[in-house]
Amino acid sequence: MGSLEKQTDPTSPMHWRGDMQADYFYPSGVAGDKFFKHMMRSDTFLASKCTICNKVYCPPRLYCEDCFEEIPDNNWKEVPPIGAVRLFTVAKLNAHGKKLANPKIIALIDIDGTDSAMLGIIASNDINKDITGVKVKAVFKPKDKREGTIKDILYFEEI
Amino acid sequence: MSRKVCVIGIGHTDFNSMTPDIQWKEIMYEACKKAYVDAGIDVRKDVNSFITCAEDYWEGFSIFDEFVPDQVGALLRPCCTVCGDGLFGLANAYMQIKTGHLDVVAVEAHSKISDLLTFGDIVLHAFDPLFERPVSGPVERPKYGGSPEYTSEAPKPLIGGSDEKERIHPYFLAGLEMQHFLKTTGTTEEQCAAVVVKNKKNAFFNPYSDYEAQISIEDVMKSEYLFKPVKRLDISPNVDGAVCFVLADDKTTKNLDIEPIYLAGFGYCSETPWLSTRGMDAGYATKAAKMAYKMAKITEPRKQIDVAEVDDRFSFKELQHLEALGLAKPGEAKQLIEDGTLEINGSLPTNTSGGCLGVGNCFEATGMQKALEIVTQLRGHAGKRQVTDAEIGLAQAWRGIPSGSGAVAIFKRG
Amino acid sequence: MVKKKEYKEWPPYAPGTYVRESDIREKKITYTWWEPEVQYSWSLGPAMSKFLQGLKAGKIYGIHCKRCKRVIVPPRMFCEYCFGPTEEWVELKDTGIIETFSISYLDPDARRIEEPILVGVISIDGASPQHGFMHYFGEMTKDDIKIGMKVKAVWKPENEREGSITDIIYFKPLNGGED
Amino acid sequence: MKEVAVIGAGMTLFRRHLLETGKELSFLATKMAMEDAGLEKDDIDMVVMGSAPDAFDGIHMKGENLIDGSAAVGKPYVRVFNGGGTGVFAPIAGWWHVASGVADICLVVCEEKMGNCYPHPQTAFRHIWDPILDRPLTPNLLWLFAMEMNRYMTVYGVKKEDIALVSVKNKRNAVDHPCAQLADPNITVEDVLNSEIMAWPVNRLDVSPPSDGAAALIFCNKDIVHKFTDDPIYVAGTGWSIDSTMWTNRDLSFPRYLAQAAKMAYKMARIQNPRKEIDFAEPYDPFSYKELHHLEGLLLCKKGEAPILTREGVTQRDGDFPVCPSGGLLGVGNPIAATMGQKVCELYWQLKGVAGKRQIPGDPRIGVANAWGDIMQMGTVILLKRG
Repeated sequence: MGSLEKQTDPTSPMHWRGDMQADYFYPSGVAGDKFFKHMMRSDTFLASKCTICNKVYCPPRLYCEDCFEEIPDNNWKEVPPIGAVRLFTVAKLNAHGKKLANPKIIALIDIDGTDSAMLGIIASNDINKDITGVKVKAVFKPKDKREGTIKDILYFEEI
Repeated sequence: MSRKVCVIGIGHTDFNSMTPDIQWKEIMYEACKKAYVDAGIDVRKDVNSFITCAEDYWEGFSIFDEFVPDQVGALLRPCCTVCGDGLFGLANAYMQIKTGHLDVVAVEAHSKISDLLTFGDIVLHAFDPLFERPVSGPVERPKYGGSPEYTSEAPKPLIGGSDEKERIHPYFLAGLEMQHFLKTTGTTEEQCAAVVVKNKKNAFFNPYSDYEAQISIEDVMKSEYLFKPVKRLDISPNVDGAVCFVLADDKTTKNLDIEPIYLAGFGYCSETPWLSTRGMDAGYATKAAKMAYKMAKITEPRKQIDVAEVDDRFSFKELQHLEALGLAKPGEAKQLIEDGTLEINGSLPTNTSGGCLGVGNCFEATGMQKALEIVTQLRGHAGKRQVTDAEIGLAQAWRGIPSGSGAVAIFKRG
Repeated sequence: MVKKKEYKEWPPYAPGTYVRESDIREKKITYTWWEPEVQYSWSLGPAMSKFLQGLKAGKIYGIHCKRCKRVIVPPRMFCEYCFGPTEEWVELKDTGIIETFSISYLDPDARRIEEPILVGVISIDGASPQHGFMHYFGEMTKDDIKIGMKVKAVWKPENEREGSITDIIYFKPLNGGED
Repeated sequence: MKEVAVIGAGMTLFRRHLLETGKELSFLATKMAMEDAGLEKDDIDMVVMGSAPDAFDGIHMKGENLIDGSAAVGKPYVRVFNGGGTGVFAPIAGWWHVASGVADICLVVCEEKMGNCYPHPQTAFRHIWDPILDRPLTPNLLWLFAMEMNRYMTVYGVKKEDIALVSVKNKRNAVDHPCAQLADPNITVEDVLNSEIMAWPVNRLDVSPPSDGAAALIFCNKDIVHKFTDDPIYVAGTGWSIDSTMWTNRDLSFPRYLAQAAKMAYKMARIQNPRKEIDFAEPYDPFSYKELHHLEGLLLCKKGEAPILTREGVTQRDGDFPVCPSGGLLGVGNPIAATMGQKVCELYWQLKGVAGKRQIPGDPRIGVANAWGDIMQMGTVILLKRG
């Protein structure tokens, strides 16, 4: 390796343990704050629509990523928490690379009335079923337990 | 007086699943030293600028850039980090040389991923923190170590929310993307498995690879579904290694006793980070290729490109990228893998080095490992995996899950 | 291209929504919490391995760069000045001089502490000038400490050393700190 | 090789916490710069992102996350990084995108959300240290700068009173900056000296605050600059240089890496006598002594002379050589990379003569800004000039 001395003694110290632990606090942003506050009160989603290209975003955005124009307040609308599964997979590994206690179905769901999809867990007893195109609906936490995060959606289930 | 940009030196370490005997500094030193010796230059006198490609969390430092200069030879010289794949670094080196103010630029990229113990959690950390990441599991730090083994009994109802104990591995996104690819192109899982077989076979002829294996399509098909339709063997395993390139303008190159390889063009592009609105057709590769072809004056990529190294961190990605790059028509890649076109002796040799599936996933060094193979092929130094009469080669890399960014570089023999 | 917006003064406005600490405490805004798991095990490599072994044995090791005529501590396998390999280990003294120091009233998480921490850089005797490392100082007060003071390492008892920079507890004044 | 002009700049409010996400902040700053230049997203060829540690925002590969806020969806986009130096380095990268002829118009966005790291960004700063040699000693970031300040004071005999003057000047200057976080029209040297000691010799008011914020700049090729303005501002020179990782193996009293970077930039700008030829400076001032240290590193005065210039009022906004007319980091705030706003954007605004109440008198033709990064080892320098 270009140096004149190498490790030859396997009993010599080889590693040093350490971390980069820190906890994180993410304010929801201007658009996210509206979306989450709305979801704390009602069982629907908010979407925002670009005034130029008419693309409807859910989760809503402050600006259109294509046109790069701010979306005004009067271009926001309520949409039902319903959509069709575009893509899904059955995940069997946890983040540590070990087997999940229960495999989970995770899906990209095209939200009705929008041009966007949301990532969600699908509750199902049958992990072998092809659920492409299946209509699903968000199941929320009880209103008094909601905290204003995406975790207020417990999962999506087949209608 | 437009300058041309040449590759005058390449250096690399072996790629190994673990490198417990050397520090991150020493792995970088090895690759750089070899590149400077290859170029026949004195780094402390001749190199004007240095670029390292790295991301903090892969390395374990809040500011990795601090820990770079000594081992790349950049003491009291211009040096910076490009947070991206090595090909992004090459692109920026190209631009630095083109300004006319810097003549020789060194680009280094490496993977010391074996230093990282919580790989899955770090990749999850790249997902959008508000709308995507929390879907994977609890926001509280999970207790690792005691995860129960999965049994094949009928699973319990799957409930998200506060009773979750584990976070889902971020590679679930590859499962979604692969499903999209199979559906839109009509490719089969067997055809993707053939990519694994080919790349692991090619790796036998590559002295620095780490994951060569002699396996059959059936072996791949029998490996377990981890993120259906992604199976265990569809995933490229992680590897440590470093690569360094020295680039120079053509005038400087003339004074060296070197047969230069030209960096004829590059392109890179980013799609939206939102999974919510991202197309899943590797549009980043299409746009990057368009930019690179224009710069390198390539009009018919399939005919003009003699050898290609495309990102194959998941088996389907090789086929998807070939189509996105215009090297195969939409839906055609599946035929190319079946009819042998992509083999070393085929008409479009692809991932002759073994790619990520055969060499290993080397993170920010992925594109550099691919560029390294192309330069080796164009120099005619590829030994048993040498492609005959290689004049123009393409290297492409993607930034991995969950990004929608990628880069392309095109090299030409002098 | 679109029409420019003309303003007399720049920046013409200051976009952004200020959030006070109290807004967070009173949950006037929504936010998401996340605790990542970020653990590492860095390889030491030959230089650091030898250095830590040395500390465990109560010794401070440096290494030579013969081209630059430097004795380097902390050691490394290459010289950043000439980019050549280093070789030949040398056992340095456990004494040195204070190159610079600080008197800290903050702990690592920026919380205030009453009794200040004395910390600084020590140039180690036997190494090239201004070659050393950071450590704590003890057996001196914030009024005694000064740049140029001679100091000596205070080691942990041998059976408590584990091959870490903390095998040295702190540096104390040598001969009352005078030259 | 192409000459490079600046045609637009923007920045957001700087505060300890902002409601906006990183991408929304990037959007707001970018939008302001686009309004200035009269551009739409489609006019931009390439985008450079400058953002410091991922560990602040708490997003791995944070550059990827910020793409849509930086008008970069579907465009070539790259993030460059060298710690605190990024705020001036990102525009340097923007310069080479255009100077190389690869891009005609390049947008540079800098973003930082330090407030995400909870309870204090210090937690992320713990991990900038060497994991084997330094982290076991559980160091605080301020120790570094306290040690450097002490060395500087001791070698050149600088008094704390003179260093406190920098804080006073910059926090007063910041009163005229609409984005400023810690402006104070009535602050005195005594206030600084009497503020609590954090890590001697650093007092609380010697330190710039952590902030959220973003800034943006737009560069274009000289050949097309006439489409945007009749009074262009050009990049005159750029330089950057890095010193050894082993900060305990070098003398901290003088930033030799910055001198190296400055020489590179001055050579490009054909400047022989920087103090005479340059009209004003925006040196990086995260700590009060750093402004002085950097003035010396930029070769704008002799070693140890900067405190004297400060004491004599030379560096006041109406002085002979204005320094940090924006209010600097000490007054406006320190969202690491986004300090491009009061460094490079400020040069542009001052040279254009649109800095309003912050405008320095006379007719400034050329200004210099620098930033400082990594573990006291990175110097980045940019010079802008009137066309």
